[in-house]
Amino acid sequence: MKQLRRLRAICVLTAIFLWDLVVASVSVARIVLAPTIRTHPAIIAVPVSVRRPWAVALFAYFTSLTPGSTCLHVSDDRTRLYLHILDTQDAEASVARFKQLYERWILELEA
Amino acid sequence: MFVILLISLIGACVMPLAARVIGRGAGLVIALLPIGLLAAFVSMAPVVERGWVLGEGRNWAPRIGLDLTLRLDGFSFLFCLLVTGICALVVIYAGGYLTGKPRQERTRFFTLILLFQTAMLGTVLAESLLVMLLFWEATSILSFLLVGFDSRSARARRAALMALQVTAFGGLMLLAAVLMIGHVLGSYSMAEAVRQAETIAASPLGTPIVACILIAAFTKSAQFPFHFWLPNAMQAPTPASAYLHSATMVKLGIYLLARFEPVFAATGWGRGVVVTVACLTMLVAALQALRAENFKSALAYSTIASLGILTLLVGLDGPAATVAMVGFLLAHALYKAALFFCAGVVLHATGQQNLRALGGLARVLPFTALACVGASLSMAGIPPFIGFISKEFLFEAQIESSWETAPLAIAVIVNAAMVGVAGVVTLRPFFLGGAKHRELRNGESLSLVAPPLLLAVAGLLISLDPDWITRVALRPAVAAVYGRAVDVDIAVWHGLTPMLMLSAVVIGIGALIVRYWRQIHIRLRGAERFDRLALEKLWERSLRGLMHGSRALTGWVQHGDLRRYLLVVVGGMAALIAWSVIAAGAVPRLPDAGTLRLAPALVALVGLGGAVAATRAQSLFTAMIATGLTGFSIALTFMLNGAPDLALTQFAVEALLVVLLTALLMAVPLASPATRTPAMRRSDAVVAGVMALMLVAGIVDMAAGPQGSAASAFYSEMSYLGGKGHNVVNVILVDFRAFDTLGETMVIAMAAVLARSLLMRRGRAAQEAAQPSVHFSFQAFGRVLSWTLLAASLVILWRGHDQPGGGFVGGLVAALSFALLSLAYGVERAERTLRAGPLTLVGIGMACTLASGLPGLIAGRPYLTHLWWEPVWFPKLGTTMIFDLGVYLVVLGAVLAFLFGLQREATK
Amino acid sequence: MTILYALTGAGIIGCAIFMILSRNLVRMLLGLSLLATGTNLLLFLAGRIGSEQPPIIRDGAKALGVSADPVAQALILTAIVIGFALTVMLGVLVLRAWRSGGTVDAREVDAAEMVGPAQERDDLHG
Amino acid sequence: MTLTILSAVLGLVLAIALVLAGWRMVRGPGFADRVIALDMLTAIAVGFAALTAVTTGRGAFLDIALGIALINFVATLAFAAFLERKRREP
Amino acid sequence: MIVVAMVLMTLGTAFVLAAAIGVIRLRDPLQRMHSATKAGTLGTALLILGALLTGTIDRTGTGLLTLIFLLITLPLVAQVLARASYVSGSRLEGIGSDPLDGELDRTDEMLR
Amino acid sequence: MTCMGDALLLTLPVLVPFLGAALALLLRKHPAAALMTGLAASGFVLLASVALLTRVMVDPRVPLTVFGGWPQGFGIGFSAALPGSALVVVTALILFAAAIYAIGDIGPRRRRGGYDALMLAMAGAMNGACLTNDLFNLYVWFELALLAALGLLTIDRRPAQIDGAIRYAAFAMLAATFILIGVGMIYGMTGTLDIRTAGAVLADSPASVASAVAAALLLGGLMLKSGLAPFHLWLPASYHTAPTTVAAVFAGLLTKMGFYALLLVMVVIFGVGRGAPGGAQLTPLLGGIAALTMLLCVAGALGQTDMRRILAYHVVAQVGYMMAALALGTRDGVTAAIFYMVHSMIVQANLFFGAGLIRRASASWDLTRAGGIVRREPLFALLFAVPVLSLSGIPPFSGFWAKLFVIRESLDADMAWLGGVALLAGLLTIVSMSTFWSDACWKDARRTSMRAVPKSGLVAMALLSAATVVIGLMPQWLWSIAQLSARLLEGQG
Ligand code: NA
Ligand code: NA
Repeated sequence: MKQLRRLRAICVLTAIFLWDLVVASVSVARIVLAPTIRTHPAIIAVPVSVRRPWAVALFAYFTSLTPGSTCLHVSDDRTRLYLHILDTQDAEASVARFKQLYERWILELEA
Repeated sequence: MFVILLISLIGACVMPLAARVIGRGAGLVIALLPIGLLAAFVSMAPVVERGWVLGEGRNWAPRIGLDLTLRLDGFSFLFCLLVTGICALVVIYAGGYLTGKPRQERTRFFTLILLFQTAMLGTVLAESLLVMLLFWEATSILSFLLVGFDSRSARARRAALMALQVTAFGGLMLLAAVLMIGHVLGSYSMAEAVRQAETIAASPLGTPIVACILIAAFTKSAQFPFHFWLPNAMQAPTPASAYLHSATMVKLGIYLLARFEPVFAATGWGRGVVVTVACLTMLVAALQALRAENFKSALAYSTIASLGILTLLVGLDGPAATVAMVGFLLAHALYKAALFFCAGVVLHATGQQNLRALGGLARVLPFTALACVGASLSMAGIPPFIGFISKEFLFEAQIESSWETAPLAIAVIVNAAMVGVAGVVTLRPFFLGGAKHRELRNGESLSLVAPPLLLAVAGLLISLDPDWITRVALRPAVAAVYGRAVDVDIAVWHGLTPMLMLSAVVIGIGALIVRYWRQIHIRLRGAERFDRLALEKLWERSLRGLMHGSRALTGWVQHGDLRRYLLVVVGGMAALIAWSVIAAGAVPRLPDAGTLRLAPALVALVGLGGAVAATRAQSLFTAMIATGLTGFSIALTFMLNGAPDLALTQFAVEALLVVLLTALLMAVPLASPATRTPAMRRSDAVVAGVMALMLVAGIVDMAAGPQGSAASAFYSEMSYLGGKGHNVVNVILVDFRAFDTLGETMVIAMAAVLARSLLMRRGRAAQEAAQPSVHFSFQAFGRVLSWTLLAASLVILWRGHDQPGGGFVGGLVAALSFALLSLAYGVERAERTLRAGPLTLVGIGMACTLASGLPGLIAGRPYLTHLWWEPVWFPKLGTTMIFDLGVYLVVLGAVLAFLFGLQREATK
Repeated sequence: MTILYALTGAGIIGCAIFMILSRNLVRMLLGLSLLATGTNLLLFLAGRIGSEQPPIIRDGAKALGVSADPVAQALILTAIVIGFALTVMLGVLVLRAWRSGGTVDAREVDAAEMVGPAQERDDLHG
Repeated sequence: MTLTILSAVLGLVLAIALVLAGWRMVRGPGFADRVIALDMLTAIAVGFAALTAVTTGRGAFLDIALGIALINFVATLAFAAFLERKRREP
Repeated sequence: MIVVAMVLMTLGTAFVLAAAIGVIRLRDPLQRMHSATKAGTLGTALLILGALLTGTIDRTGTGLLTLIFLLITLPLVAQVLARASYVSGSRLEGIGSDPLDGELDRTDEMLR
Repeated sequence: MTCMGDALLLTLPVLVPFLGAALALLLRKHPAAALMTGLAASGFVLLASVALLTRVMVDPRVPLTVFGGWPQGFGIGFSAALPGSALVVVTALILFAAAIYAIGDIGPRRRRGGYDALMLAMAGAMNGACLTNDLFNLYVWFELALLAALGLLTIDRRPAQIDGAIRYAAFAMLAATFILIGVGMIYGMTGTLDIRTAGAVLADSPASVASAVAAALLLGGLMLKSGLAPFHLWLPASYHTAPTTVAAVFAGLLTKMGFYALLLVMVVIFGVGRGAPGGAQLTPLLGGIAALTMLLCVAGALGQTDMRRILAYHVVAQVGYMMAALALGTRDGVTAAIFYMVHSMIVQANLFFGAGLIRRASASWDLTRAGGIVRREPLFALLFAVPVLSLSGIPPFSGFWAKLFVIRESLDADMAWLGGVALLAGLLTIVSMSTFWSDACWKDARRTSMRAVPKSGLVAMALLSAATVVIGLMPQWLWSIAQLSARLLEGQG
């Protein structure tokens, strides 16, 4: 049962990964090709719930795909991710999205 | 004669050993050798007497034109008698003279003297000019060793070097002359040269030949302006001076001149030069002889004067001159050797050489005084000594020759001076000045006084009964030199002749000189401008100038600035190409334009742009990135033109360069302030641009030429059928041209050895380096990625024979996998993962590569003939795989040697 | 294309020479790396260009059809690796020079040109 | 045929991308800009490999594509590591 | 099928070009990094996919491996490059507050 | 002798050193074992090379092997045409002597640094260059020799060595570039890398810009390798920093390897002396290069007091003589060049050996501080006199004949001026070397305590001195080999 849950998590993550990749690329392309470059970059800290190192790495990994976000740094105690966001208006919303979209499934894997 | 030479040579090596065993009497025992040789020559007298020429030839190196031919004619015979006879006396004398010296030194001295005897005999017996040259040079070297015998003395060494350098200069001139004669005549025979004197003189090389011969002779015989080495050579032990620097070696120049008289006579100017040089020499030498302060140098200058007279006689035409030359040669050898012996005894006894400090020795050295008197009378030309006869001949020759009175006048003056010197060196030390020396260091002994006495007596006996020597030695010698028999009539009394008158005048003036020597001497010494005539200062100054000039030149050329060195190279190369192209006179061709493919063109231009940017980059990092851009674009270019293997390798190399060079850049400062002035940069740019243009011209012209390679066609055909591989490039690398790859593998291996010896090794770093600070994710994924790369490298290695890949790229990718580990976790971790040392990998790889060729060799085929096995359970197995595996291991090990070392150094 | 590539290769070599003439040893090193690159491009032209087909025999075929010249490629492959080894080796030398003298300026790296008693102290080895 | 033409055109586009990336590599201004542009080259090179594979019909070029992906990735990481470490020195 | 292939290839190339333009146009290294890694890599992936779909190449496995490897390494490269840019003191345009300040050492002056 | 025997004989001079190098590398932690490996491999190579030479002399058919068993011209071939096989013997002799000398000169620390492997690799490279028929293969051997040389040069890690190595490497990499482009152009023009075939093709085609450029590139590149002025600057800036054994091997082998290749390329490919298109235009230039080298480098030697630097300059000056012989453009000129090369290899190595022993005895490389050898080590002084006299061109040593041939052939080729320059340089050499010997051996030692020279050094010197004397006494033997070589080179054997 646990294996099955994990399999499902992996599938979901892969799907999210591919989808996010396309979205990220398209949005970057849109920004780039716009007549004037208008970005609102920010660095934000994301608290991490997963504990295992590989899980943290996986979380960091997925956050680096989403539209214009990249994990800059993982705090030494692995409790926070620091992300660079290419174009964001609302940092809080972004954090929530990461936790909701990825961390949930990674927790599933970690379990 | 070979036998004689051989005996002489072997004897020279063996006999002196007696000096190790025997103390005092050693000289007498050793003298048996020259005496025996003398006897051997005397036994040939009947042959020579008849005017026959004894010839002997051995093939030595006929293809070189070198035949070991010897010839004994009258002139050689005379020299042989002198060389062996005086050698015997010298050896006996040295036996006494050297008592008190260590045995080892005595042995050395005797060896050198006897070797010298051999060399002299060889020189005068040689018929082939090349053989003569060999022995001639040997005399120079032995003279060098003898002059510098007392090598502790700086003066002796300086004198020896001077003698060597002057005579070696002459030797080279002789070499040139001999080779030119050989070129003109096609033969190195001396007889031939004499016979074809006219041909030689008339050839375009005539002038240089004669000039070279004259210089060679003048240096050897210490003629002006090369005379200065001889007085310095008196640093040699006295027996050696007596032998080399008066009796024999210095006469070789005369020998050479006499032999080649027909040749220089055939030119319009030869005689003139010889006579002029002789006269100058005589004057200078006479003057210096009067100025000389000590015994030996007075004798040395008088020797130079005598050599001048001999040269003069060779230069004069007519038979009388020849007769006089031969006669004087003999007379001089006898009395001058004797005088040197006497000087030696005095020096040995008193340790004092200064003529003004010596006096009254006749009482303590009676026999020496006696010998000295005898020899001096001969030198002064007082009848009935042999010197008188030779002087008569001299004046006769001058009167009979076609020359005007100037040489005659000079000869008179010089001879008068000789009388004076003879008187002085006899009277002052032995008879005048009271008893200055009561205590002697060494007294007379039989071996010390017998030789000079014998010589003095010989001088007297010969002149009293000249028949035998005339018949046996003089007449044949004259005949040999003059080319035909000349009636030689030697007698003390010829009646009242003009020659007698001249002799009387000479003796008269000489007597005056003896009387007023002190005044003349002091006066002349005071006149320092005469010092300059010695010319040794000039020689030394020019040598020093040469050294300084060389140093300055070298400093200018070898300035140490690497940039200018390389500029010379690149500029020189560009000039070389330009010369080559212009001189070849070919017109550049253009290849077919073909179609322009835009994308590849753009890619190539990006590469060029990267290179340009690299030259302009301020920071080294930027320069490196720009360089990388170029490498990358060229890799793409390879790929776009059907060269996937090249592309892959180039990409791998670029990546590894990044890994390795960033380690270097980690250590050094990145900012690179300008090291060149704008003007330098401009000139560098011009040179680089010209070089590039030259290359474009060549490459474009090449590409326009016909195409088609038989090798390519063969490889395309045989790669699969013969090499069992689809990837032709790889089959070339591991099979067709595997030997290149083998060599290249060795190159990489040696680079690894260098890296390992220059860079820090594991365990040398005191503490474990801290974990590198990298992104957490990098460390999380690093290991798995590294294993991925390693696996990929094995796949690349395995598939290489049929698809792009192979040992090289495989090894590079494997190295990258370790690079990844070291970047993520530090170099310690990467090294631990490898377990074996990089050099061990390299060694194993080398062994694999080398061994893969052996089965073929064992199977009786050439090395690196690959064997294949196609079992049912596996596609194919071949020794190429072992080969490629070896390459893989070497590349991996080598890159890791660099990687680990550089990273350790960088993080230190 | 040949002319363009010839110009590119020679141009790279020209730039490389310009860098080699610099007195900064690292710059010189990069120049030598460039030099190898340019040389390889020129060598590539020796085999002529024209086909994009790699010299790899197609599956099932016994011989190579029209393709780029394999010999030139094999030579360049060797040259690339040798050039790499040389470049890296020079890098090691430069690093050592920096470690011992604290400079990468060729004018100050001149121990070899200074001969004499000064350098004799440290060069006796058993 | 259309495929060949398309490949040529796409190749040109890739070449232009190469020019742009090259420009950034050379101009900087920071080391980081240059390294990032360098990483961009990987994508371009792999793209070229794929296009060449299409025009020649040879899979060998896809092998190269994989090789490039594997190899250049390490170069980027090495540069990144360099930037990380070099900062500690003045 | 061939049409799909051609479309994918064109689209991929377009992405690569867009990424290159982004590398030129965006204002700081971190922003350029987003463009270079994400758009660039996606473009390449599409290009490979298109090439595989043309049917002229018999190396589907290799192509897919390349694709997967590229996609897997992409976020990693992005993270590492981002951190390297940050610590090497790159100018960050338009960043208000920086929570990383004090957490991660950063060169004061941009390495250039 | 069978074909199999030929293949083996031709392979051994390269294979044995390489196998030895691999073994020495694996054994590097055990200096004694590495030493034995080096010694055994060198000795074995000497035997093998003598066997090869004997085979060549006995049977007029030139032995040939094509590695991989491919037809001639399609694989890399080794052939023992005469100059090559004679040089292999000399190389082996020098390396064997060096291996003996190294017993007393190369300590465990250097051996752990890979000395033996490097030296053997260099031996293999030299032999490969002498035997190969393939132009690119020649390039590979040059690179191998370079890498091995750099490794040996820097084995003590002293700053001077590093600096010397950088200078050396910079020049060598330029040289490699020139040579490589030249080789590539030859391939591009002729479609072959086989030296003889390429020469034949070029001889049949008209002069072109490409062939002119290629000729100049190869000439310039090989001039760099052989240290011909004005491209010699690297050599006096690097040789003297190496350990004695290494410097001796460099002096004996490296520049000669370059010159041999120069000879090969100029004569066989560009037909210098045959008036073939391609290289003919360079012939007049060669004389100037030779003259410049001789005079400039002898002057360099005169301006120094450091023994190693003096000798380094002489190394280059001697190459000038060889170049002079080649510049004559006649077959006898080539013969003289080959003779000179063999003579010079032995003598130069020996001189460095001697300098090393003097340094050992007097603890200084500086001539002004050396001295006292004659009294302390008479045997050594005698042995050392042999190369000194030979270099000075004094009979009956090899150098006399070597110089004589150069001058004689210059007369026969109507280039007497070149012979005159050789003569002048010869005089300066005598001045330099007589001062050298006198200062180093003859004068009194500055210091009272002198160390004894190792026996191994004397044995090595005796070996080479004996060779010098034998050549001097039997010049025809070597001359015949050289003459035959020249004929073979010009393709008339
Ligand atoms: Na006469
Ligand atoms: Na007269």
